[in-house]
Amino acid sequence: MALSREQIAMRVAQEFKDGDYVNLGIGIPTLAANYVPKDIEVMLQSENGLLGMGAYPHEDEVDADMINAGKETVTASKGASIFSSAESFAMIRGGHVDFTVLGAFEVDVNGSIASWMIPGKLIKGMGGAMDLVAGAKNIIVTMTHADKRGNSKLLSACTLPLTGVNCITRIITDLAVLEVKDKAFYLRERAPGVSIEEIEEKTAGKLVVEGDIPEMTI
Amino acid sequence: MALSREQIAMRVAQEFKDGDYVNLGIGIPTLAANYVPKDIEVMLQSENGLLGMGAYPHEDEVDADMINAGKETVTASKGASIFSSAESFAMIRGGHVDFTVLGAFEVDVNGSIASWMIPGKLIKGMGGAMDLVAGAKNIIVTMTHADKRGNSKLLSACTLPLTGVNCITRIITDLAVLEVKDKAFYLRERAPGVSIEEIEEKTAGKLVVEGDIPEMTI
Amino acid sequence: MAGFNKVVSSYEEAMAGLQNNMTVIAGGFGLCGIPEGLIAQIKKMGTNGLTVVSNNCGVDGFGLGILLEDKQIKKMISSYVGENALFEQQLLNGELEVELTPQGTLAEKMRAGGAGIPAFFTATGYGTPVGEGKESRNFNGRDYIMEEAITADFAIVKAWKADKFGNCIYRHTAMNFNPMAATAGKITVLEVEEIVDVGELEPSQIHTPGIYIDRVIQGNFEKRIERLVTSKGA
Amino acid sequence: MAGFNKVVSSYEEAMAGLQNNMTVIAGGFGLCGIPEGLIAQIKKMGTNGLTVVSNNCGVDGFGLGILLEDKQIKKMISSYVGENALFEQQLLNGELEVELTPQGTLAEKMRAGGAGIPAFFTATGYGTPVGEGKESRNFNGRDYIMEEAITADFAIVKAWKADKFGNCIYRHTAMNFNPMAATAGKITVLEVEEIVDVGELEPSQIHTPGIYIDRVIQGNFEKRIERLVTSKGA
Repeated sequence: MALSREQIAMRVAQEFKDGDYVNLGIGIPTLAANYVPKDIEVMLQSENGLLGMGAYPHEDEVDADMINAGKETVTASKGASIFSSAESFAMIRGGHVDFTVLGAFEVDVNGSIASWMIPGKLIKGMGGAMDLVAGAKNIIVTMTHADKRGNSKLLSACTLPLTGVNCITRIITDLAVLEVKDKAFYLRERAPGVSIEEIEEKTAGKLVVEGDIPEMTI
Repeated sequence: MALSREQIAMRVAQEFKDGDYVNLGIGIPTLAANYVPKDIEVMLQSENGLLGMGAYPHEDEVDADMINAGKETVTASKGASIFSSAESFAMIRGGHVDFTVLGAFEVDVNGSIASWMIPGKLIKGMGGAMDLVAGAKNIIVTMTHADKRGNSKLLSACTLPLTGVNCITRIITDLAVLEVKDKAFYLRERAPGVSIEEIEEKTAGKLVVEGDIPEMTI
Repeated sequence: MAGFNKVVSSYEEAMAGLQNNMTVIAGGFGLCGIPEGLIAQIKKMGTNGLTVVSNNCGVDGFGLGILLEDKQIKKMISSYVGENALFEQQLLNGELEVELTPQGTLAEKMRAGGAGIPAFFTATGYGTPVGEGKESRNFNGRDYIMEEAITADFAIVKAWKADKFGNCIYRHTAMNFNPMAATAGKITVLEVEEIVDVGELEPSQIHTPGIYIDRVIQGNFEKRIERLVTSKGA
Repeated sequence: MAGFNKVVSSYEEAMAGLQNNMTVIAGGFGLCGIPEGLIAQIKKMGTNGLTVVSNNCGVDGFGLGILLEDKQIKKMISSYVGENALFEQQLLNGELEVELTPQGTLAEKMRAGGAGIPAFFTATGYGTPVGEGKESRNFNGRDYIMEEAITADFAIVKAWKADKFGNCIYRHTAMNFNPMAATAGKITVLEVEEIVDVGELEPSQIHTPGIYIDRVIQGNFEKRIERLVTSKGA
């Protein structure tokens, strides 16, 4: 069965290694912070200038001067550092952030991603997404495998305006974990109870299935 | 009579305006700090990362972690700020320092300056001089008008490797104050008792003498 | 002798010289760390045709959003806009122009403007609409685009504490774009919560040295919260 | 689980992985703010063929100067050298290569290296020997040259206080090149005067966030003074 948002977030959290600096986009990526394995530590970077993002504040801790990149009130964890936007993106652009997790409208077999603009709809802007996909060492895209009408989001070539080119190597959807390389999606894991046939059917870009494809353990 | 080093420094200090941020090179420029008029305030920038350089320390104030760009022990004045070398040169390169005063081997009618390298002698490096001449809003060169053998240092074209091109607008020597424009040195003031003829004789580049040339008041 | 005393006593004085069709860089991220009183003064002055460079354009009725009410803004250079219905309406009507710029590129363009760097290369935006019409170049096997610096006639900046020299520190994540904005204005105006005595700020802990600051004014801040989220329980 | 604990207990561990012919960026200005113990460890290791990027090369017998004694340095990238007779001798003998770089350009090249900016334009050095062979370009009526970023296999950095995460602050003008050096190493090693508890450093006052730091070691510093100048009298 397709994973829930929380289950996708759980699977994402399994990717983290002890000592990783991680930037989590809005939505499912942010949920991953709740499922970091107990035996490792990761530190969250928020691109408005906070390394060591903590939990949401209790009511008596709320401070208008302490927000995250989603403009939500937040706290700083012990050992956090705070700095300017230029420093924050020096960190991101310079490849010092180990992991970025973000959502997308489309990803293609070249590792290109479209996530910020749908022509004909109002354009709100890319925020830090273009910098993040250009800068992080490892990028994970989380999204549903297909849209609500069943159209695949894993394409031969993105149709929407791009956020970045040749930068995505790993995708975690409600149906599967896939690696992007050699102009194809390599199926690595499938959601419990989801068949390879269903994944093939919902993947428009070239899909490679090699050997046994294990089910994810959530 | 030709000015002494101290007198050149006194004349330099007359150029400063209240509220100027000033970077002073090693030698005569540094002496100018002693002659800032009593009715104005200037703040000294030292390019190793100190804005608000104070006096040399008393013996019991000496701190190895507090030095100036000449690597001398120094103090910070009240209201000083300390920052990285990148920030310091952002300040310089970005045109935020009002005045730079530095020495030179040669200056020419194009406002180009040679101050860091004499071929055949050991090359020690340009330090921050190239950044300073490229960045400051106003640059004053202080030097003797001619070298020890009587050869002019104010030339049609510099012969030594350059520190910067088209950047010098004002020169204060032991004989005169000159402005550099329209491919000529414009004589503005002469040292007390120094004749225009002597200045003409010791200026190899084109010299323009317009109207009365007052004597400097030191 | 004024020396380095940059404190002004009125908002009129703080924003004196601002004229129609000028470019203004504003610090802040969303509603966090914005120079509230300086924005209000621009509204009061009615200056229009402005190009405003800021990561966002506030919300309806607060922050830079209030400058939309009388159509004072001609063009926004931002990374993320549209928290705000009036913005959307003016954009669709063609009354407002937007130049979307990636957040990190925007921060770096401001820093470059203040630091005398006219242009730099970044991988951000290569191969996307942001890279269209810009020079691209390969360094060490990777493709980059050239981005040019941004400077402005005025920079309006918000800090926590400043001395009269303009030396200042920012509080928590209200720092954001303010340090770069401060360096990139021909005239930089700083609005602060508190003016402290010269010497009170530790020299090596000053975020923005006073050399970048032309005017300092003490303000009163509402500090509206855009998205209040709290943890429940202990 | 090591988490973010970057503290190592020996200099061997601190400089593990340094090999012949690598590039090393070192913080410091003259003898001020130099990682004394890390430099001594490089001497002890006898690693040679090194390219060293640092504003200066120390003096005879102290600072980076000690790496000249056994000819460990192949090339220096600096703005000012020659406080030091051994340096001069090796330079004249052709045993040592020097790439002179203006001080501000050197600082910016390190920052760019750490910030993922492969190249930038600066007016510094245009029309001089520094600009020879480099691309030049006119922006808004002024000529600039293109300078490329510097990165290194190792960066060795000196700070005052750090926590085990590598968050650190510098003391007075011992900051200098250290913050940029810290960002530009594939492996960055930080030698500090004092290791403090996590949480002791105020987040917004941290000069270099721990994300740039790979290893932290507590050192003992001689802090030799290069030019002692004092004021007489009261």
